Amino acid sequence: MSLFGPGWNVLSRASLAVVAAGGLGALGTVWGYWRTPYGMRQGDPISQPVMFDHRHHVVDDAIDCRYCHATADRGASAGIPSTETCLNCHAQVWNKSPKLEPVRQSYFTGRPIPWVRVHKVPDFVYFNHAIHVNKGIGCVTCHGRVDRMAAIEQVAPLTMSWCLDCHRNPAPHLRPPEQITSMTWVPGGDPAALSRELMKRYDIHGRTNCSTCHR
Amino acid sequence: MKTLPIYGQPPRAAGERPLWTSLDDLEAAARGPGGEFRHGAAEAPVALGRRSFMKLVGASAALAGLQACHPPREKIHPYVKHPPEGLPGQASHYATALSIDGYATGLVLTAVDGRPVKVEGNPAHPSSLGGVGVFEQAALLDLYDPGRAEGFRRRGGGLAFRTLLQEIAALSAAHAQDGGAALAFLLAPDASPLLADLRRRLQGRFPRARFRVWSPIAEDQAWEGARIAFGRALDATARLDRADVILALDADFLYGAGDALRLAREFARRREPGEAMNRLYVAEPALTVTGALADHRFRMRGSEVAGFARQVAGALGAVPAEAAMPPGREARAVAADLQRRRGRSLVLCGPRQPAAVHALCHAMNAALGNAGETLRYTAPVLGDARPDPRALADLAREIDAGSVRTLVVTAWNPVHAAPAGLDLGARLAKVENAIYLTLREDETSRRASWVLAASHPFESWGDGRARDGSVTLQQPLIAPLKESTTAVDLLAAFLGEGEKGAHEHLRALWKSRSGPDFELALARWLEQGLVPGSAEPAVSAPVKTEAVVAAARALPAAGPGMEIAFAPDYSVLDGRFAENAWLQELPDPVTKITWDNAASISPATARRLGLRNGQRVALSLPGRSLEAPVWIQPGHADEAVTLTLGYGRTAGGPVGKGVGVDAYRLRAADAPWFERGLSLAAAKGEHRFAVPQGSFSMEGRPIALDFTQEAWKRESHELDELRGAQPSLLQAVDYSKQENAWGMAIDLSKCVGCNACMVACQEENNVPVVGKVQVQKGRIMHWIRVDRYFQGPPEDPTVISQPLACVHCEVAPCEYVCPVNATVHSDEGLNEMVYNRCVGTRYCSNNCPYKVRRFNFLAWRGEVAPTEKMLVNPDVTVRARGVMEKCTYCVQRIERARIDARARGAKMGPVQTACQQACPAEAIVFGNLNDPRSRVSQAHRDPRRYDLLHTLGTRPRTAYLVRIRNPNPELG
Amino acid sequence: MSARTRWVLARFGEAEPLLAAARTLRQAGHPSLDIHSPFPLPGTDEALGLSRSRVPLMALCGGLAGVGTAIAMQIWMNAVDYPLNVGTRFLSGKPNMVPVMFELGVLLSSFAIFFGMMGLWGFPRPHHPVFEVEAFRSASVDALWLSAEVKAEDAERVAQALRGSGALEVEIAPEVEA
Amino acid sequence: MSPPAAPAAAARQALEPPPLLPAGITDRQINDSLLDHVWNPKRGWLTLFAIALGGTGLLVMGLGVTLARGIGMWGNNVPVGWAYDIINFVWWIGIGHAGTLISAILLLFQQKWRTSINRFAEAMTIFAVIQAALFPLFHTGRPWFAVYWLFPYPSNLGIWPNFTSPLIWDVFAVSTYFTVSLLFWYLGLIPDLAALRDASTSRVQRIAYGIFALGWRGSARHWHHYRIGYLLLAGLSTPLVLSVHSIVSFDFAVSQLPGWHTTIFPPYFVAGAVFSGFAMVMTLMVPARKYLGFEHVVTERHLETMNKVMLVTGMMVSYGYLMEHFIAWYSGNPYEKFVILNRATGPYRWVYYAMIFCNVLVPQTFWWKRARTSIPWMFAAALLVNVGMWTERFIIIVTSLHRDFLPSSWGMYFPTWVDWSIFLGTLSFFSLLFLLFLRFVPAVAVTEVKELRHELAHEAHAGGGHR
Repeated sequence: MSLFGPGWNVLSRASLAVVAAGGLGALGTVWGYWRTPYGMRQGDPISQPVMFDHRHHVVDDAIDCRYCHATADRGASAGIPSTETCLNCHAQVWNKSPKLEPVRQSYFTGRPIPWVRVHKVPDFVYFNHAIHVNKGIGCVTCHGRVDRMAAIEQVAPLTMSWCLDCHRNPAPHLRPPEQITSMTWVPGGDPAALSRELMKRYDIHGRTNCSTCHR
Repeated sequence: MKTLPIYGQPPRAAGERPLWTSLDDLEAAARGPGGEFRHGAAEAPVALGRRSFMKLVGASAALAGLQACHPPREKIHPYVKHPPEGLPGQASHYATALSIDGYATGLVLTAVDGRPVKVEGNPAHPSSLGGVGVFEQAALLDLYDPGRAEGFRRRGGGLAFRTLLQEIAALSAAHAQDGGAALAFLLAPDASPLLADLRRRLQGRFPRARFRVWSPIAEDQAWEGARIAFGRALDATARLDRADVILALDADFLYGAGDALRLAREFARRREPGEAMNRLYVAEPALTVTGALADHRFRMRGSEVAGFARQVAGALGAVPAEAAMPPGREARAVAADLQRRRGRSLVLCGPRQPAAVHALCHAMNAALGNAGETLRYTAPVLGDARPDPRALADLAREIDAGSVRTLVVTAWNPVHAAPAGLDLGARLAKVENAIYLTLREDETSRRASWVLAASHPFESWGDGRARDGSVTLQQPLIAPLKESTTAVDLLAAFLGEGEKGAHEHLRALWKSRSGPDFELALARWLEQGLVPGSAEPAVSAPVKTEAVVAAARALPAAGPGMEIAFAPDYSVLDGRFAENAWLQELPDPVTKITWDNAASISPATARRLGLRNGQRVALSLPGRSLEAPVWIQPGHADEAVTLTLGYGRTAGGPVGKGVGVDAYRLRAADAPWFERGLSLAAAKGEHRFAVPQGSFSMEGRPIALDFTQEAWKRESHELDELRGAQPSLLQAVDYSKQENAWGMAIDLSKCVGCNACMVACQEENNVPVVGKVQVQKGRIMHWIRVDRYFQGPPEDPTVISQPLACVHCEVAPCEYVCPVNATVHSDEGLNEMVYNRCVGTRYCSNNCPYKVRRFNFLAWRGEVAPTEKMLVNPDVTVRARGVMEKCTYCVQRIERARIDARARGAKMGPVQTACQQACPAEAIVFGNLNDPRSRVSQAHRDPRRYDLLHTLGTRPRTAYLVRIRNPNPELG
Repeated sequence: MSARTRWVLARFGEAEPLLAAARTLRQAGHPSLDIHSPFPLPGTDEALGLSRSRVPLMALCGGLAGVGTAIAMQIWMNAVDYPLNVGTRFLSGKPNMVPVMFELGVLLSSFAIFFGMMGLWGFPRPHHPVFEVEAFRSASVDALWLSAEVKAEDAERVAQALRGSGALEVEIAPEVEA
Repeated sequence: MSPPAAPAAAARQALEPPPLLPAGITDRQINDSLLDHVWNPKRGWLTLFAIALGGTGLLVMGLGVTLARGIGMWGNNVPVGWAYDIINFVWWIGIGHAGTLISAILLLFQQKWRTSINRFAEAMTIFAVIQAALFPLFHTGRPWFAVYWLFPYPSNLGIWPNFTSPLIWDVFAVSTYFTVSLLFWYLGLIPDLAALRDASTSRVQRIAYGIFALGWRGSARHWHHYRIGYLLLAGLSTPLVLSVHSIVSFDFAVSQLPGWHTTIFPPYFVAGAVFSGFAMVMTLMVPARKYLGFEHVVTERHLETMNKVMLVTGMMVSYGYLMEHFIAWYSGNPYEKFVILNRATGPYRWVYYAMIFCNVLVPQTFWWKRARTSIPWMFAAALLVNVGMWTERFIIIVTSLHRDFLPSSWGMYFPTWVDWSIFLGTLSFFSLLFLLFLRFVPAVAVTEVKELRHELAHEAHAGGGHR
């Protein structure tokens, strides 16, 4: 009499299928993970040592981005405001608010406020704010609607392919110089024509050389 | 608050709060324990340095703790108060100076976030002209050396700075009683007017104190020679731009501190073929950088140079027959050549030659009417700070006589560098208060009862004078990283003015010497890095022939027997750079040896004694002997041994300790440079040198090409087969549409082989040091190397050196073999190396015919001290283990220039690579080949242009210009 | 088919009678016959009237698929999606595409053959009624077997017929509950 | 055909080679004798296994150290960027060629003698390729990236592998070669596994082999597809074998380095591969047939035939050397000329002369029947050829690299203990796998031998004397 009952046929085929599926599935998961917003740390509001609310400052007070991020249009880094900058206003307003205690502390002790970094490109990537801002890329394009964020979160995936998409075809992302910091601007009239015109005005050549970002 | 004036940004007239308040704070702050800062206000440039260092640490920590799916979020530490100048990560430049053995070289330092990260020459400065040497550049590594001396201690006990000042004040008060009878100073040579002023005032307070200046590589015999010839000590400054024919008697004037950078520039400018080309004769014992460039090189032992000088002098009729010698064929030819160019010729004499030879040279130059033309005589710029060869002996005598109770030593490491036999160490230990100011713990600090850590020049206020007397104010780029003080403060402390601080003293002195608006003037001086019109005025002095004759006749005749010659080392000078890993790993420009010195001998001598390369030999002189490995050096004089100073350190840090052999143990006080009666016996054992260059012969391949003027006229067409397009299956990419097509040209005629480019590149591109063992394994990391080839007979070879970095082939063999596209071409023709994509198959290196690619075989930066992290150039990725790297044409500078320009909506300006910027000889030209007017495209069109390994059809973007020699037909 | 079937097995010493028996059974209208041997036996295809194998066709398809993929992949990746200048060698329709084309072709073709056969055989199939006969174990060692799946009621008759046609041993496989 | 005249027959009898199988052997006997080593493990197997296991530890350690500290633990440097890593890679992949070649090409040419050795050789192929496959990965500076960046998958970097690089071709060639060899091997194995299943006495073995036999019933329908499928795989494998080593040779031929940049490389590498492959088969088969008692299926004649093949391929390789030297001289290319001179007179000349001795001189002895049939000598010769082929790769890789165009960048290579332990480690790992094979799998294609017996019987019956 034989070793394997009729059930074995199904069993053996099923188990083979499972093994194959499992292997592929594992690979797929790893591959897919880095394409999820979670994998890229998007949509994850970060709580900061000071409960700073962009909504309030941007919308209610209508403070321009560059008031605090002062070097965005001049330097490689947009610049995190110094304690001094906060106190420019908060020496007068809310100068007793317990929420601002850490700020005052930092000012008087001379110890910086340890903000938590939200947007991070790898160390071997040389991103420069100045060139992007001066060539018509708006803050909102990469950082999203900070005017709607209680706590700042990463919006764009910040992957190389994401950078490349824009570097290969910058036109649709361009905006006039005066609209760089606007959160709400949308191209009026014929967007295509506008972006063509801006491409010319800014004299833009999307560069995809490795050394454009890696040095 | 206002800050240091940025180089190239002339300060506006006064009006704002004076510059100084903040800097006073800075000074004061530096005084606190460990240069710690009490309040944010003082954190002008310094705090940034400390910050970014904090950030670095934070980052590495973050990387270390890689948990879960995500690394922990980094922290950002913004300023509490915004620094007035510069943007975060933006480089700013400051002019300052660095004095090596007395003479200052004007420098421009690049600082990022308050960290000095790059040293460059100051184009406005007479002794730099924009070029910079290996020592000035490598000094930056010393600044960040974690092994630097720290704090102050007396007999082992630590002292706070203020206590120290009080103690010294008390000490000096005690000495003031008897006018300083028991007080002695042993100072380093320094032309600083501030130090001179302090010395003057000290002399006033302590009339009986003895001031001695000493250096192991002093040029005292030059002044003595001048004294013979002119009756007083004078400095002689050469003007090579005016000299058509140059005779260098054991003078290696193209390398080292002092005037070498200017001389190299002036010399190189006259090396292009044609009527204006100069001719160089060199008579010397060992092959030197200068000798390698000679059109005619006469090989002779050091003691025979005098004889040759007398021959030439005789042939020139510069001195009467009794002082001269019957000229040989060579001397006659040289003399005739010099004679033909009266007033446009030059006879130079090296510091190692006896005074009488210097005197002879003065006589010859006078006879040739060169004085005032190609030679400029000035009062000694060092003034009374001229080193005295007898200093140590006298000091020793005094100590023995017990007449020294307090000895202040600012001279570099006298215990180590003292002549053999003179046991200064033991004597120093006998001095009650031996106060030693030093950058590092060393042989001397072991014996001194007081050890004071010295601030690095880049950390401290001061001033200095160039070889021609021009004054540069030395300003700090960063507060002292270690608790330390300066020579100024130390001397001032003896005047009871220690608290004032070097900065106040400097201001006080220069206020007294400046016009009305001192603040603005000072700001301008600091901005330009030069006090205009402060050069020493030229003097004219008649030669006292009879004195010269007498001296010349007194010269000992060259006798038989082996001779030893000592020389400052090309890498560690007299040993003060022995702790500098960059310089230790820098191949000697002549021998290409790294991490070592050797007893160089000629092939003939080696044959006679049956010695092999690397064999250990016992060098013995009466009463002294030393074991050293032999290096057989083509072009070395026969029957002579050359040993360089500064190695074989017994104390100090991990870098220099126990590397090489200590030549000072053989060096006699009365014969500091040459000595007869050397006996040389083979000893047991073989020494393995670490020599990165594989072979010194070109194997008959067209690699580094040279022609004589004559040959060039006839055979220039021979180059046609070494340039131009070649048939290829691939259709060439058209770069002409691009805004830029980057290219480089290296002029072998100009290159003096001084290695400045190598250090510049190392500093700019974060090139790691790998250590002796790894160099032996063939893993040296320099992106640009200087190949040195010998041609002709090994006894008297012609020498040619060829700087070689990645040549950025348009048809790059490295690129198509990379499996992951980690090295590809940019639209502007750069051969890009993408570290973060590289998986390290090393295929590119195998397929690179120039072998200019470097691989991170191990984690070269395994454990770096926090301070060393501050040295990193933030614009260049620090490469990981297992990654290939190579010259990028300084792409970070290109992109920086592009972004800065385009962000302003401007066209992109010219870009300089680090090697080009450093090169004192202007041998390296870089730029845009699409611009027909750029210097580089002119060079590419030059008839002397050829492509290295052209037959491979790689179409390199770096072109070479053949070297032209200008031999004298009469000697041909 | 709804009707229950039984498996009749017959062991033969020589090939000829076996094949003959097979032919006669087929003519007798028993389509589902099979011959079992430890090594490929000549003449079985004809005796059982098997049509040409489809394996070569599968191989061809697999191969073509592989080559196609290779061409598309290389051109798209190196010439379309991210064209890079690697030492002036731009990849598109150049001979340096051939190696990958070939390798991928061979790979997919081999997969087609192997897994194709697995499919045709319905492998893995550890259970089969013929295994119920202990003696059948010799089929993979040195014996030649004829197996016939017939309606249950015909089983005995077929067995008889086989005994008559020179079979050394005839058995009817016992039934098992699925 | 009509019976020939007596003298002619006698003459033919004289010329008749010794038989491939002993006369009168039955399938049952074949079955039992060839499967015996699976039922009753041979003495000393465990000892050998333990030794191999220990040696494999070396490999693990070597690779571990390399991963932890970096390639710097090896002797590699600039200019010698590749050394033991790639030498071993090429050597192993070369060895891996005999298997598929024997089973595939000889099958296509209907060489009956292959049946006794092909299973053996195929196993060797697979195990050798496993060794080889280690190096393309571990020779990289950052294997943790190489392991997936070398494959064309859509990453969010948006960048792809470079298909002009021979290394990428390598990746495809080696992985394809391994997969196809494995399928080929397993397909051939199925009927034998069935035989094992049915002939085995213990239930465990029956279940185990039963599972791997996948339910093979030796059915005519199985054989129907099997015959053509097996033939097709063989047909595919043949060009595959040639392509794989051609592509490996491209790693060198496509480069610009004198001593590498040569058009003769592909054929010359393939010949070398077959040469070394056969040498390795001999090295393993000679002791194995004694150990397993296979003298009756792996006969003198098999060994002699293989020695003939070694002689032929040896001559091809020698021709390759000759050509290299000739072209170096004839091309007038000074760099090429220098490389050849440097091989013969440079610091590594002793390796060069070892290579000439082992690969050119040693095989020449096989002109003599006594050498071809002497068991000890053929074993020694095979060993020497293995050594020789390794030194050949050393010569090609190291001596070409260490002195190339610019004398200033010349250097020397010296292996470190890590280099050695990795090399010896692969040897052990190879033996380990091989011992497992000898223990659990029929080392000779039983089914094919039975088939062969029938064919021979049939021919004999048909009266045809021609084998």
